[in-house]
Amino acid sequence: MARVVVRYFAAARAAAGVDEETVDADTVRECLSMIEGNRGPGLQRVIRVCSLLLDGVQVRDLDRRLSGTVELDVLPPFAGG
Amino acid sequence: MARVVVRYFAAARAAAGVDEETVDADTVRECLSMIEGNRGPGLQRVIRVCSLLLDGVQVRDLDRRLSGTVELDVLPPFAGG
Amino acid sequence: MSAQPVLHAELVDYEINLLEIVGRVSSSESGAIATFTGLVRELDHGRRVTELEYVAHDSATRVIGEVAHDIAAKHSEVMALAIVHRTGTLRIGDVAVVVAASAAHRAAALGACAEAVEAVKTLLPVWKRQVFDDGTDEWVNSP
Amino acid sequence: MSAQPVLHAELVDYEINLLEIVGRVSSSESGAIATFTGLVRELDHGRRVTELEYVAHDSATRVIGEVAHDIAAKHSEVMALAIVHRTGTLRIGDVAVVVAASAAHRAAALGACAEAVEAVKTLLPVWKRQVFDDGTDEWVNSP
Repeated sequence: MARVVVRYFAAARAAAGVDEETVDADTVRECLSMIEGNRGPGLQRVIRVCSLLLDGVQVRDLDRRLSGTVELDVLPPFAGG
Repeated sequence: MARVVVRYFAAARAAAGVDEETVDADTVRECLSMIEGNRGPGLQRVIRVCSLLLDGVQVRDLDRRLSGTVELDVLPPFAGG
Repeated sequence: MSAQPVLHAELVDYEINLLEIVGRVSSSESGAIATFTGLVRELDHGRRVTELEYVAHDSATRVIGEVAHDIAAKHSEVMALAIVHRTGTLRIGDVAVVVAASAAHRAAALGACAEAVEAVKTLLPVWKRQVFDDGTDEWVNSP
Repeated sequence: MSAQPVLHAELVDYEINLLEIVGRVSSSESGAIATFTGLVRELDHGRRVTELEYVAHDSATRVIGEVAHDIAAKHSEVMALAIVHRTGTLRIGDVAVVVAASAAHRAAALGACAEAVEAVKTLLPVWKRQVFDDGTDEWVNSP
């Protein structure tokens, strides 16, 4: 079990209605299902197209077991330039 | 027989040593052989890579018969930009 | 080009000055300078934009530097490459991004500039919120 | 883009100002401006250049206009295209040519700019004489 600090950006922040929240979860997959449950279908729709950074590194395995305190950044599609 | 006003530009002018000259010739080919004879191998070497404008239009047929007074521009390879 | 390229990559929260950035990539050996300027347009898909906000992730400063480094490394003839992206609130006509690349000859400058623009669009963790004249807003590229 | 593109093409015998040309292609609808600046370099094939002369054929003014027209016609999304080429005597660092293209989006601006640079090089009846620090000179591209 890890303590996951979820940070929302841009459209994900707008959909979540908060800048960040903290949840307890064993995996990123579990964390996502919890925050989507908490925040509803608006966030779910955005998260589907987001990339995720776990402590700054792109998440590839949603099922890797987490421990301690980690930071999960939810990044919507970029739109620079 | 036409009166051909030959105008030299850039490297062709440098090789000819004059800005322009007038020769009597029946065709562009004959005109070129006359001016190369007059001006020597330096001009001959440059003319080989030049494009030619007859009264402002690209010369395609060196053997077309000329008449009246025409202007032949000798344009070395462009080097703009 | 054996000398190290001059790189300048940053996010700024103030007006971007094209000439200043051109100055950064100029030298007596640069025969070609290519630039790209991205500006805030008044209309987006027919809707009138009144204001635009760019927000960057914490990693954007690192990423913009990596983009500049990678493009310059790929185009070894590039002498200098600058990429500057604006953040914060912008108005119509404001400059959102400038890319400038210099080289001895045109191909490297034009190629590096175009590729850097593309890389900024796809790799830079920056988001854009458009505010329309009817008061609504949207995060561009997001559902 | 159904509106006619704004075209500006000329040969000038005075200093070219990049910002002024960028201004000519800017509008509230241009989201992307690509520019190319060609400059006089100090070294050419290792030889030190002290001065450079551009000479244009009488037809160059017509041709530079045709080039601008043709490139804008090909890239129908281009909103404005400017091509300005210098003639006369230039020094190191002086601007020889500027191309600027604007469009709503980046691809048309970058594409039209790069193609116009290429077209200027191949189609414009202009010649360049380089004077070297040993007093010799050469017409570039000629035997």
